[in-house]
Amino acid sequence: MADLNINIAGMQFKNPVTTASGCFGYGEEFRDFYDLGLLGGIFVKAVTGSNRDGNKYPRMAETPSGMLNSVGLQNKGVDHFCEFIYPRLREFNTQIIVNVSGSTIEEYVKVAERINELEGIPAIELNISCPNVKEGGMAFGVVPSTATEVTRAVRDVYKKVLMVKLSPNVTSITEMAKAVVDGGADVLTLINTLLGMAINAETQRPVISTITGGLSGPAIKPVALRMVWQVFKAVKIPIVGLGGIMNATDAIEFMLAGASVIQVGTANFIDPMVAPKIVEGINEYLDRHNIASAREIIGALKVC
Amino acid sequence: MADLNINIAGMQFKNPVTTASGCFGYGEEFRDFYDLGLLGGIFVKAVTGSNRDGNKYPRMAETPSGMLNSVGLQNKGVDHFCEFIYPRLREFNTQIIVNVSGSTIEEYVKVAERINELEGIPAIELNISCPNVKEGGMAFGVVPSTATEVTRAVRDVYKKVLMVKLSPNVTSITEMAKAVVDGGADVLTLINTLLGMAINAETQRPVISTITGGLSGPAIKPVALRMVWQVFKAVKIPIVGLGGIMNATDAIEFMLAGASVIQVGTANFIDPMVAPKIVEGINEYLDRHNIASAREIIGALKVC
Amino acid sequence: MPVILPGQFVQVLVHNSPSTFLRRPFSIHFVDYARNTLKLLVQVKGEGTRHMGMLAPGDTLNLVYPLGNSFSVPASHKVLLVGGGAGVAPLMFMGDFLNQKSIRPDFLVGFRSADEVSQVEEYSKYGKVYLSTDDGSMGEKGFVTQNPVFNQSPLPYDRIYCCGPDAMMHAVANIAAEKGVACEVSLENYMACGYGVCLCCITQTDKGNERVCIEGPVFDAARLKWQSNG
Amino acid sequence: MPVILPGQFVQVLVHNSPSTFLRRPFSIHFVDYARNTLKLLVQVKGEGTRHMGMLAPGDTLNLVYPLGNSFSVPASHKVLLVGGGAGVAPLMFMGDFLNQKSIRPDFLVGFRSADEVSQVEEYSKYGKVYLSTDDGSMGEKGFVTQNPVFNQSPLPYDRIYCCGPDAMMHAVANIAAEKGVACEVSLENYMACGYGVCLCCITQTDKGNERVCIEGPVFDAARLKWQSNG
Ligand SMILES: Cc1cc2nc3c(=O)[nH]c(=O)nc-3n(C[C@H](O)[C@H](O)[C@H](O)COP(=O)(O)OP(=O)(O)OC[C@H]3O[C@@H](n4cnc5c(N)ncnc54)[C@H](O)[C@@H]3O)c2cc1C
Ligand SMILES: Cc1cc2nc3c(=O)[nH]c(=O)nc-3n(C[C@H](O)[C@H](O)[C@H](O)COP(=O)(O)OP(=O)(O)OC[C@H]3O[C@@H](n4cnc5c(N)ncnc54)[C@H](O)[C@@H]3O)c2cc1C
Ligand SMILES: Cc1cc2nc3c(=O)[nH]c(=O)nc-3n(C[C@H](O)[C@H](O)[C@H](O)COP(=O)(O)O)c2cc1C
Ligand SMILES: Cc1cc2nc3c(=O)[nH]c(=O)nc-3n(C[C@H](O)[C@H](O)[C@H](O)COP(=O)(O)O)c2cc1C
Ligand code: FES
Ligand code: FES
Repeated sequence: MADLNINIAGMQFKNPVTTASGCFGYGEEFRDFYDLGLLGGIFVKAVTGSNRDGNKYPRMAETPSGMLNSVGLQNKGVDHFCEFIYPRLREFNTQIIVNVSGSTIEEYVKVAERINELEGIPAIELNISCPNVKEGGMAFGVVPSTATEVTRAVRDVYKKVLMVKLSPNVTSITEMAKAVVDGGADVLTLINTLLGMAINAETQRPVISTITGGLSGPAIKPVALRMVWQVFKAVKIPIVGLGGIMNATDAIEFMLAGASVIQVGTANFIDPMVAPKIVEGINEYLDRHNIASAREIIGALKVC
Repeated sequence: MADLNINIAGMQFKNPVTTASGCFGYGEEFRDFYDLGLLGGIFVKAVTGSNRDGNKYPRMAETPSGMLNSVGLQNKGVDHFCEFIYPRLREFNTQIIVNVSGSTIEEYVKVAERINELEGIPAIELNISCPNVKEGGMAFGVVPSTATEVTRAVRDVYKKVLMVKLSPNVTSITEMAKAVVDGGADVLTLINTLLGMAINAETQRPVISTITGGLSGPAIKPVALRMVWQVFKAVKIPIVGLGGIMNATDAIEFMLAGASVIQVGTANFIDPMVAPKIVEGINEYLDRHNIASAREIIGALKVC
Repeated sequence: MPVILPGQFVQVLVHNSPSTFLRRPFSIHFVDYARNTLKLLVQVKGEGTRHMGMLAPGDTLNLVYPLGNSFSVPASHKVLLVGGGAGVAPLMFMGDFLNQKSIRPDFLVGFRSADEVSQVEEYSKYGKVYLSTDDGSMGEKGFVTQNPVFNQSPLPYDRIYCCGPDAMMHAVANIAAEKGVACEVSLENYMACGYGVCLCCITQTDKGNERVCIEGPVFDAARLKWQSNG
Repeated sequence: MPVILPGQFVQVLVHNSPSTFLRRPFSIHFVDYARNTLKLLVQVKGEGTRHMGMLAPGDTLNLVYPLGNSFSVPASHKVLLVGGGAGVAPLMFMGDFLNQKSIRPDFLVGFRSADEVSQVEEYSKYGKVYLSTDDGSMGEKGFVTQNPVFNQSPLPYDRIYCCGPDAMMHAVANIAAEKGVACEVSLENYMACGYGVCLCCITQTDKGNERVCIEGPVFDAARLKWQSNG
């Protein structure tokens, strides 16, 4: 049994396997499948300043080795979260990180302030990369100066671990990474979805109501790995890596590229048991390769 | 039998189906499979100012619903092309377009000038989007001002149809499109490959020699469709669309999104007969939908 | 097997189909606890269902189940089950379930034409069967909504349970509303997860966006704002 | 069937394997024109070959063939065919081909252990067989390069044809070079297309980068710069 503990920005993860925001609800839905205490952590669904209905149906299209979604941050807002959801989350024996979204800097700040008060929530993940909302969302995540600005504004009010989730829809992911480091981020999460589109040739219409949506799943894994690797070489803060992770081998690839912790997103839809299986698989891999600790493979890619 | 003729920038294509640069050699290899006269056109492998050996082996990695390549523009240079390859291309009864690449503006200009002299080559496709060469290549295709500059420099010396092939590795594809329109492009080709990476977890090494490479195949289709659609709405010049087209349905999706002509790339590796099958399939689709001409579906996506 | 109720569904992992990335949802067609069997009734629509059609006896299938809510238990014995096409799937299970509660429902099933009609004798074990085909090649000609069953006034039912294509369910729900009969429909929205975490499968109801996979697939028709589906 | 020469290969489309996107190359193991059959010898390595292993008699396979060049026709009768693991595949075909030219080659085949050894009697139809296993569980112990065949000086062969893992071919090529015997090797580089258009499969030779799928897979070992392969 290898040592799976990972410590980033002072946060202790019992293993590097967490679940991605928007792909795991508030965790509760998975209690029927397994003990959530098996996970390193859970990134819960985006929370915004107030209630959002999200986008119109249809919100989903299957694509080759992936899917498009345009959920659009549907959630009941931060007040509802604090009052009704937070108390239930506290029961889980794993790290709970809240994904914070918004349309304006004020909204991000408001949500972050509220979450800051919640005991037992050690970190937020600032989602400046959602492609599925008209204003805000991805807009903050594709221009370095605004990314710095929103990060700094949240940094000023948020006292615990500040993670910022980056959009892959940019020319230079390292420039974006540096911009949010400048703004005071403690940890970087990458990547969110790629902006894509699906068309039904028979009806000659877009498949999803918003025409374009966010592409996730194994299709984007090569892009995600590349970005994790580029950012790992460019900045000094820890990386949470994701994008198309379906099994332990994929997870290990992300760690070799530089991720300290990984998130499992779309894979939860294909196999609800996948996350604990990945924990198991990482352990087996480390044992088989005689590696004592998961920490040893972070960024350990051999490139010469 | 529907009318499959497409006319863009004064060039006549007998049908919208062409083959992508780097995925079809110089066409000759496919003569054993079918009559190249069945195609709308052929975009031949990149030609540079002088001989290039390309990158080291391994140059290829399979990925979910796609592949990474890092061929790196291997070719014998424009002199060799004009002397030995061009005469053989002239025998094909289809449009031949030469993909022009380089590391400096001077190199692009030099190659374009030479190709300009060749009778029977109605167009070049300026490749400012190759992710697999150290200098030049993609660098020109991700910064609007340099994209305008290289396009304008080539425009000054090249008198026939100037197509410019864009990189998808940018924050705003419409901005890039407008930049090369400003530079004098007649036609836009999109997209080239997405920059990606593959890792062998067992050996803990990158799979390809260049660490990162270009992602192609169905995995990138949603991104390609989205970019074609965005650019179709943003500029007035015709679009050649590609990225993951495997069959006639895919081709029709690109045309609905705004492509006048489509290119088949990676699919040629899976089925060498795929391009003429797509011509057939487009014809069947048009007949089945009682559409008289392929021109009618260009940009015809219904979005309300 | 766990306790399964009529109206619930399974999520099927389709092996060996390169273009089928997500699981595919199917209503539970029948459950036989004694024999430990669960039946699905699958219509071939695309690649996923085509590959399911290639399964051989003895092959294994990876399922997540039981998912979703279920049809309500009716308070009266006057029940009509309406189904169209592959949408008839859950009716057999519901018929058996009602019989066990000593209710013999009427069935109204619609198909495109005679060669698509199946299992009519099976249904008649559980109740009286009315049949419609679009082309009139068997039973009444026309859509189920044109079946003479609906000409009766007042309708001799206290509750209608309906599943099938959206347009059909909407039309049945409209008739039920007009005639003042309670109606439950089982929706077939596109799903990614099937267990409530992705928020892709929503339908608009009087409570806003609800998840068809968790709050549904069965809804009181009166609560639905149909325009949102598709 | 078209004319096929030993050393040529096929590109196989692997159906129903979601993670196998590209075709998979395999040497042609045997051709029987009379019966119109073509044989492949496939070792299960990953998902593609695992799915090929699940094929049943009568299943169809989509092939592009024949691809690549072939082993040269030797000028003398003193020929050694060396193969290791799945790399033995083309040797059977070459043996038959040589027999038809009235040449009885010697075979030297290497496997990891006795339970991987196959078809030794088959080879002996075409020539004398020397056998090595890494663990000595059958034939000589050690790599093929340690087989006593290579202790002879001078080597009683005018030409060696070799296929197998890169390291093995390189080692055999080195011995051949030392002993002044001409040697041809059949490379197994990663391929995307298999017919010369993608430029992915290159190997460095005295002429620069050559395509293994077109200019190869068979190369005169003396022309190769081995360091480039992997
Ligand atoms: C709760 C639920 C229960 C269902 N029960 C059954 C059942 O008992 N028997 C049965 O045969 N089918 C049932 N379906 C529908 C079934 O899930 C789809 O037919 C199947 O997923 C199609 O998969 P495919 O890969 O073959 O087709 P695809 O290639 O995915 O699609 C083929 C065609 O069918 C359409 N389509 C696919 N899924 C849906 C959908 N959910 N809604 C509307 N159109 C769709 C597509 O737009 C496309 O035109 C149910 C669906 C849901 C949500
Ligand atoms: C010209 C040629 C002829 C061949 N002839 C035969 C033959 O007759 N019989 C036979 O069994 N195999 C042969 N091979 C090898 C065969 O193509 C691979 O084993 C097969 O493609 C693996 O596919 P997969 O999906 O099962 O494995 P993958 O999942 O693709 O790979 C599994 C493992 O095998 C390694 N691997 C896969 N392909 C290659 C390769 N080309 N070179 C080195 N390592 C590789 C991968 O790195 C990985 O570790 C030949 C290859 C070439 C190029
Ligand atoms: C249905 C769905 C909903 C999502 N919602 C959110 C969200 O609310 N906030 C967020 O930061 N990312 C969201 N994402 C993005 C994922 O967290 C993740 O970044 C992305 O899907 C890539 O990882 P994957 O390929 O493992 O799914 C969502 C993704 C999906 C598929
Ligand atoms: C092996 C390979 C070589 C390529 N070489 C070139 C090239 O020389 N010039 C170029 O503009 N694009 C090149 N491309 C990119 C393709 O032309 C095309 O833009 C890309 O592959 C996306 O299309 P596809 O998904 O249909 O393959 C190459 C692609 C591949 C896979
Ligand atoms: S399908 Fe995911 S929430 Fe219903
Ligand atoms: S495999 Fe494509 S050139 Fe050889």
